[in-house]
Amino acid sequence: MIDQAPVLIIVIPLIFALLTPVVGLWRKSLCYFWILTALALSAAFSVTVFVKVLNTGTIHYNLGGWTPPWGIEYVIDHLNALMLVVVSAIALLTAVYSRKSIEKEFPNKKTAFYTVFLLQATGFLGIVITGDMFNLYVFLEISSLAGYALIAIGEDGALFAAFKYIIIGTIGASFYLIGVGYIYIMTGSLNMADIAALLQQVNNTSVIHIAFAFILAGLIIKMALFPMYIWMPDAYTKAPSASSALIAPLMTKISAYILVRVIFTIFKPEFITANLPVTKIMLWLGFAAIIYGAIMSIAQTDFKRMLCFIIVAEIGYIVGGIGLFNPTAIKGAILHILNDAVMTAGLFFIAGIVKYKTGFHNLTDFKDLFKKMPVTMGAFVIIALSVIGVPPTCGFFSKWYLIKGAIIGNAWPFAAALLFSSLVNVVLFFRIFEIGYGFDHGHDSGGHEELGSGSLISEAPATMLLPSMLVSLIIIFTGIYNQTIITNIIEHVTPNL
Amino acid sequence: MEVTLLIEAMDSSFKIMEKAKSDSVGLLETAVRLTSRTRSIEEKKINEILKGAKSRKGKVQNIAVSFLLLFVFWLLLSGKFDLFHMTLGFICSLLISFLTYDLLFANVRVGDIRLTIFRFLRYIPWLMYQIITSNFYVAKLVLKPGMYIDPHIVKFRTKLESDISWVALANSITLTPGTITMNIHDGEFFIHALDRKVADDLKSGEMEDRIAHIFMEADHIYIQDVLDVAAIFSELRKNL
Amino acid sequence: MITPFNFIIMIFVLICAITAITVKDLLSAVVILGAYSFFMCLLWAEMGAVDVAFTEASVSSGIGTILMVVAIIKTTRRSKD
Amino acid sequence: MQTIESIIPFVAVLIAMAGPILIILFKRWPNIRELMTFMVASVTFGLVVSMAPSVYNGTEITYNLIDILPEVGISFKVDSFGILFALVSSSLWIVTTVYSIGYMRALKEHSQTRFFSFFAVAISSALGVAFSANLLTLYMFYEILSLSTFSLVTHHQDKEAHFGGRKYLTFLMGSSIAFFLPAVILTYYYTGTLDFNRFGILTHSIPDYMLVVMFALFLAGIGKAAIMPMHSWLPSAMVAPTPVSSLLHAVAVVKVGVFSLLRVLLYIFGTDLLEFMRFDGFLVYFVSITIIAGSLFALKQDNLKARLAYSTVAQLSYIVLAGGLLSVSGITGGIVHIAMHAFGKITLFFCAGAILVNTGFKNISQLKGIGKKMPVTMIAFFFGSLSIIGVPPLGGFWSKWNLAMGTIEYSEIPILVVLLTSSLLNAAYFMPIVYNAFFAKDESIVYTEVKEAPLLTIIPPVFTALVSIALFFYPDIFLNLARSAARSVLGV
Amino acid sequence: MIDFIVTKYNYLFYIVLFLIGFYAIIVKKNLVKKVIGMNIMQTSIILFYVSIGCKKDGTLPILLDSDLHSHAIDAGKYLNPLPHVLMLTAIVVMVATLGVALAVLILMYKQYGTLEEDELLKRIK
Amino acid sequence: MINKSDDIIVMTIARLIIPFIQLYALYVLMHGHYSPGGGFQGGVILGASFILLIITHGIVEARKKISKKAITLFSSFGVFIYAGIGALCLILSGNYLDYGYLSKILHVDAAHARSLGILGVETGVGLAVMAVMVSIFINISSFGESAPENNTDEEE
Amino acid sequence: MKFKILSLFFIVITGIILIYGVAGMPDLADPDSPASRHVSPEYIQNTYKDAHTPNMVTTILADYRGYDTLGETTVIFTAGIACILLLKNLKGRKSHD
Repeated sequence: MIDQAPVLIIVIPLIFALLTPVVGLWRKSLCYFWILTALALSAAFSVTVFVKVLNTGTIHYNLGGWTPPWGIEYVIDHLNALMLVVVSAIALLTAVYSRKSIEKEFPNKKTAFYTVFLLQATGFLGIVITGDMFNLYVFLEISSLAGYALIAIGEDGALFAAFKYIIIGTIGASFYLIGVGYIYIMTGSLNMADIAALLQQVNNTSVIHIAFAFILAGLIIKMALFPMYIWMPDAYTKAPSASSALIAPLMTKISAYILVRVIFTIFKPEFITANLPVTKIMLWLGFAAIIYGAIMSIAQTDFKRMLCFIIVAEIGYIVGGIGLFNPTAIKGAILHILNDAVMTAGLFFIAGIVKYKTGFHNLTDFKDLFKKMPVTMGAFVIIALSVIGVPPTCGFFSKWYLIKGAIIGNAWPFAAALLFSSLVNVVLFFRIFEIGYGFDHGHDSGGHEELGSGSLISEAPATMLLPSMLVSLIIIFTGIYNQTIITNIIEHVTPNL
Repeated sequence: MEVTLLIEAMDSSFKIMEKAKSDSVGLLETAVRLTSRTRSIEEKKINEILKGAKSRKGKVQNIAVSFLLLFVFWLLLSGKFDLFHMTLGFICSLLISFLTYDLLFANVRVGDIRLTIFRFLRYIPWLMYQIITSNFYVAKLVLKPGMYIDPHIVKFRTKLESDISWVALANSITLTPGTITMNIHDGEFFIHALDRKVADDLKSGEMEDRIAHIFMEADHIYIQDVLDVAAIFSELRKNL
Repeated sequence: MITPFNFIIMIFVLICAITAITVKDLLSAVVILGAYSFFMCLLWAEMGAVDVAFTEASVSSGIGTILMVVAIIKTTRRSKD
Repeated sequence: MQTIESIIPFVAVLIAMAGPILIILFKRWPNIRELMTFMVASVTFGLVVSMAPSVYNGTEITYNLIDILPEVGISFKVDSFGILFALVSSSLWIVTTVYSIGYMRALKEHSQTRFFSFFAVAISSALGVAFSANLLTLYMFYEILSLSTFSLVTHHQDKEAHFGGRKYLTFLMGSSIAFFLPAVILTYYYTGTLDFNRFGILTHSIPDYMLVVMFALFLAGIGKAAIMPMHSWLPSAMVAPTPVSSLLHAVAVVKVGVFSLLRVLLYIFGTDLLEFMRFDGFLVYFVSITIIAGSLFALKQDNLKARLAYSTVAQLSYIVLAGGLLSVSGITGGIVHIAMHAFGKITLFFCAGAILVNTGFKNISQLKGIGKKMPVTMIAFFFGSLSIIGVPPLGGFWSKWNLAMGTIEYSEIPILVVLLTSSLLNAAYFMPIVYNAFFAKDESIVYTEVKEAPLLTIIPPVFTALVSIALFFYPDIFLNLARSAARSVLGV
Repeated sequence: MIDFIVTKYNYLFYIVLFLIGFYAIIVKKNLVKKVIGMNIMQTSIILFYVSIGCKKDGTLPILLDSDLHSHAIDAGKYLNPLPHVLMLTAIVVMVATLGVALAVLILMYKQYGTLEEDELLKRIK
Repeated sequence: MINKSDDIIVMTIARLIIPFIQLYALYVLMHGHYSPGGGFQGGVILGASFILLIITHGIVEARKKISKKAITLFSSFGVFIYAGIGALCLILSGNYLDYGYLSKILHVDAAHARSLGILGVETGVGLAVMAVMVSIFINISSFGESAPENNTDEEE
Repeated sequence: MKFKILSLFFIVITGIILIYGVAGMPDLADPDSPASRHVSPEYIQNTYKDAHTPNMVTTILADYRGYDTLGETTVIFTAGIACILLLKNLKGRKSHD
């Protein structure tokens, strides 16, 4: 069974998703536990595969028993395995988290929602695990379609946001498809490893350059990098909390993962540096994204919208880090993919809790929340510190590597942008802390409450609280053990430049 | 030898027909009575079907007939006659016939299906002939210098009763150049005709009669039957 | 090696595409899009991709057009561009 | 030099860090809660003291928790410099705890649980800074300290606290992220390590301009040291309750700032490099601006706590002088001033708090004649101010003496003048308070029903004042620790 | 130049269609028009792939009876089937996207009463 | 929601032609091995036949042929057949979707087993595509109006 | 109008880039192009041997690349469920017409 574990990561949630409507016909309330089972199993198999990869190295799995260039294969190297664990874990946490918010936001659509939710997770996992260019497209479309639906059921304005997302997402997918076609016409293969080998001969043709450009453009659209971010803030802001908690951390990060894969596995680094000014472009795009995201996030009054612009900036970190093109920065960028997924998930969890409690997600809705929900806000503080980049949390270390990489690459503006963004994050989050802290401008504080404060506390429901706390713990532990992650996992995927 | 025998047989039959012809009134009355009785029985049956209280026998028969039709269609399509594909075809046809037997035979008088098909096939050449002639007519009409067309809408109530015969009539009318069925509303046909003559042709009701004949609808069709047969035999006799 | 048949279909495809995005009446646009799909599928069939052509004929110019027509009936036919 | 591996430094930090758990657990029973605080503080102090003898004898205690970057981990090292600071902060924590209990109860402050929790976190991070073996660990605890004290500074949650807290955070977080962090990363980039080394880890091979940049970044980044352009958070942070102010200005925050700065200067740059790059000369003159200006600002203040705050700004720069006066006496004087100033200044703050608790007065002009009503407090205040001025029968004398010696040894005579001027200024802004308290009489202010402050707010200042006196007669512990640190740094 | 066009006319044609679709997506204000443009764009990509599969003198990718049992089938005789397979998938993806897009469109019309982008933006505000 | 067509011609012709369309759809589905066609095309044509039924006879009549529940079940089980066949191969100790291993239970050689596997898979695809196409059409067409069978189920 | 010109410009740029890419491609219907040389011949030669199915498209679709097709079916399924999710139970929505 352990040999089959890679495929079970995808197949179990897929089959469970297919049967969710049937379960829903029978008992609506079971759906929640049904998808929880699926995601838990999937996460368990992810961990199994992860451990196996750590012990034995890259795993290849041939679907249908056909050898790679003819059939589709899964290639699970260290990066894949890590991403699988991250994605399945976040999906599981979000699933746990979703219960109450679904019950509140659309109680009569539970079955369909959970089905789409699970399909979304499946799509993400499928993207991560595959070793085939076209298969990636298929799963990209699964996750996109599910994402469109999950976003469209949100609050007022979500429909238009979702429509924009559909249009732009389709353009992105089409660009990717064109890129794959251009590669196919020059190599005749769709398997990533095979393409990587074959590309060596045709590296210098215009077709391959254009193919790379289009794949890059498609991914940039999907990951909402600076000039192409326009679909993102609306979509994630208006989406229901459970959906945004799933999509916002993962969609952009997975696109970033594909970018890493495309650059380092398919097109070798030599191609990137030899032929095109891609790294320069990426670096400056990252720079612009960070600055723009930082500035725009200050201007927001809506918490989720602010988070979206933070994501814009964080994507700038990752892309810029890859654009720096030295091992340290790439290490940082890859680490940041992981960290940012966890952090963003946590932040959107918090946003969902605030929405659940107050009905809105404006910054002002945080008023006095420190008093009302100390545990939630404690988790929030830790996550926020990680976004800011305070040492024991994981956000610090990716930033550390990125800045060091920027110094190595003599990219001082980028380093400055990273610091600038950190400062802006300080401003952003401490603004919220201040609101949540409840400064009383009217009258001097007296001893109005001391021991009776217990009655004021109204924590979020356990299903929402637990994932948030877990995320904050994960943040701290990844921070402390980041060296383990880097030496055991990320070093294996960082190319020798 | 055989020819003479045949002629004799014909002759005798012709005599019978002559007799019948001379005795036509009584015969017709009997025929009408007969048909009306059978028809009332049939109508009851249809009503029952329409009401949903289908008799088991009718259902089985419907399924069987539609299965046969579909299976033949399958064989035509498939062209593979090995066991595996035949089985597939069998299963598929059976499935579809179970699913759609009430669609294919919604308003058809069960039991007359073979005759209907036969008559329908015989109707086609006539229709073709009609189409060709009216084609020429319309072409003449259009090509003549000066506009002689006189478009107008003819409305008439048909004596046909089942939807399938309506459709057959409507399609026949539409197929014939110069006339187009615009709408059917509760047995009233609204037809756009290009010319007075075309409309008159339509109103003469020959086409309607023939279609009624196919689907065994209006009372007089049985008379028409008898007349038909008589005509055939008289032809035969003349030739021999 | 532009075969004349190929070329003719291409012209049709092009005309349909341009018309579909310029016609102001959405219903017409959608129906023209169906025609576009159909010509496209002819083109593919001509190029030997029968399976793709078949699928396009049934999926895109069939179901796709139906869906769009229904959607337009449910919403509005008018458009400003 | 011997090195032993021991988990004690980590445990000390951890226990202090775990204090809040106990405190929150017992939040419904204030007495048990405060007992817990007290116990945690005592245990921590005990642990620190237990390490002191071996360190005093020249052993270093190290402990590596976990590697978090290549060659850099969360690791602890207790050397003489660190233990000095740890001793000061952990002992004063106990005193401050006692004092806060009295203060908070007397004023019936809200959210006391939060207050004590964050207090514990703040002290534990100060200990962490003291024990950190590398720059990253130091940076980490430095940031935790900024964050945990934010809640303390804004404890009142009113408008003033809001703006004070905002300023506090802007300066500290802003400077540490914008300047300190890049400086740390640059150090790591050029040397590949961040471990403190007594000869410094930066070398001449690094381009000169980069050294200058790094020096500037460190100087600006360690905003807690309150050197002149970065000082203005300190007076604004006065909005905090007095125990917090005493914590900020005497024990944790500012001392962490100067401690970190000295650590960086002496153990990252190294005395050789400082001398070679002529950073020492720059530093002493740069810092002496702060010394003089801080004292002058202090003269102007009417608010007692604000005056103390500006005094702190000035005094901190004394300590920083150690990084510029690269001689045994100079460095010893600077280091020992951490302890001396802490005991002196905390006495002053305790007294200010006691006055506030008792009378509600915050301004100096309101204090005329108060010495008659609250003699014990004001006498403690008197001794505290004497210690700050550096008058012989008090501990402050030793640090000033050593610094003065240092200026002579290092032949920076102008700095000696600065030191003396500053001492005069110190006297000028402290003595009038004491004088007025005892001898002046203001008819407009009538202290009705004013008696001595609550006992719990009196004992601590008296105790610290006594310690200050004791330190004059028995300064050996601190002096020797500081001297050994200075010797090891200078390699003599 | 002529040679370029003649040898690659299909690719050029696909680009023209792609740009038409792209134009509709970007410039047209009506959302249905955008969907139409999306459709055209995706179809053009399918055309591109199908063109990849072309092979001179190749026949349909269905084995002739004569080749069924022969061991060495001449691959040059048949078209390249792989792009066709890929495009089946792409077509299905296309119609799936269309379905979701239309669902969103209808909902939007119910909610805001218009399908023009500019009016919609006004009404959302 | 779509009501019964009032045009008798359309209705009748649809009625007569639908069985043949459906049979043709199944033919396309089953003969994907030899001629163009397969699950998708067959499924779409099958779906189209039901859509034709809905358009001509109204949704109420069409519901008798294919109820809401049936659509849900078909779309689920259609894909499930596909994934299930793959999982069956997994159980039979092959890789996922390795139909060759189906020969263990079908008692034919691997190549035939693959052929049969393909057939099974195509059937699943056909069912799913049919059900989903009908479901999308019904959803889009009956949008915003009360469903004819409110009582059957609230959700699906 | 400015927007229109800008987007036209953008589209033209895209077109030029695409055409530049086309310039390097093998000729249309070139039997020696990599796409016809590398993987597809094996499909053509083995399809009957492996799966007893003359239609290569079907074999590749359902067997060699069967996983793609599974994904594709899932796409359709997703679309169906998505429509159900979006269009069900709309009592809460207000309508304008």
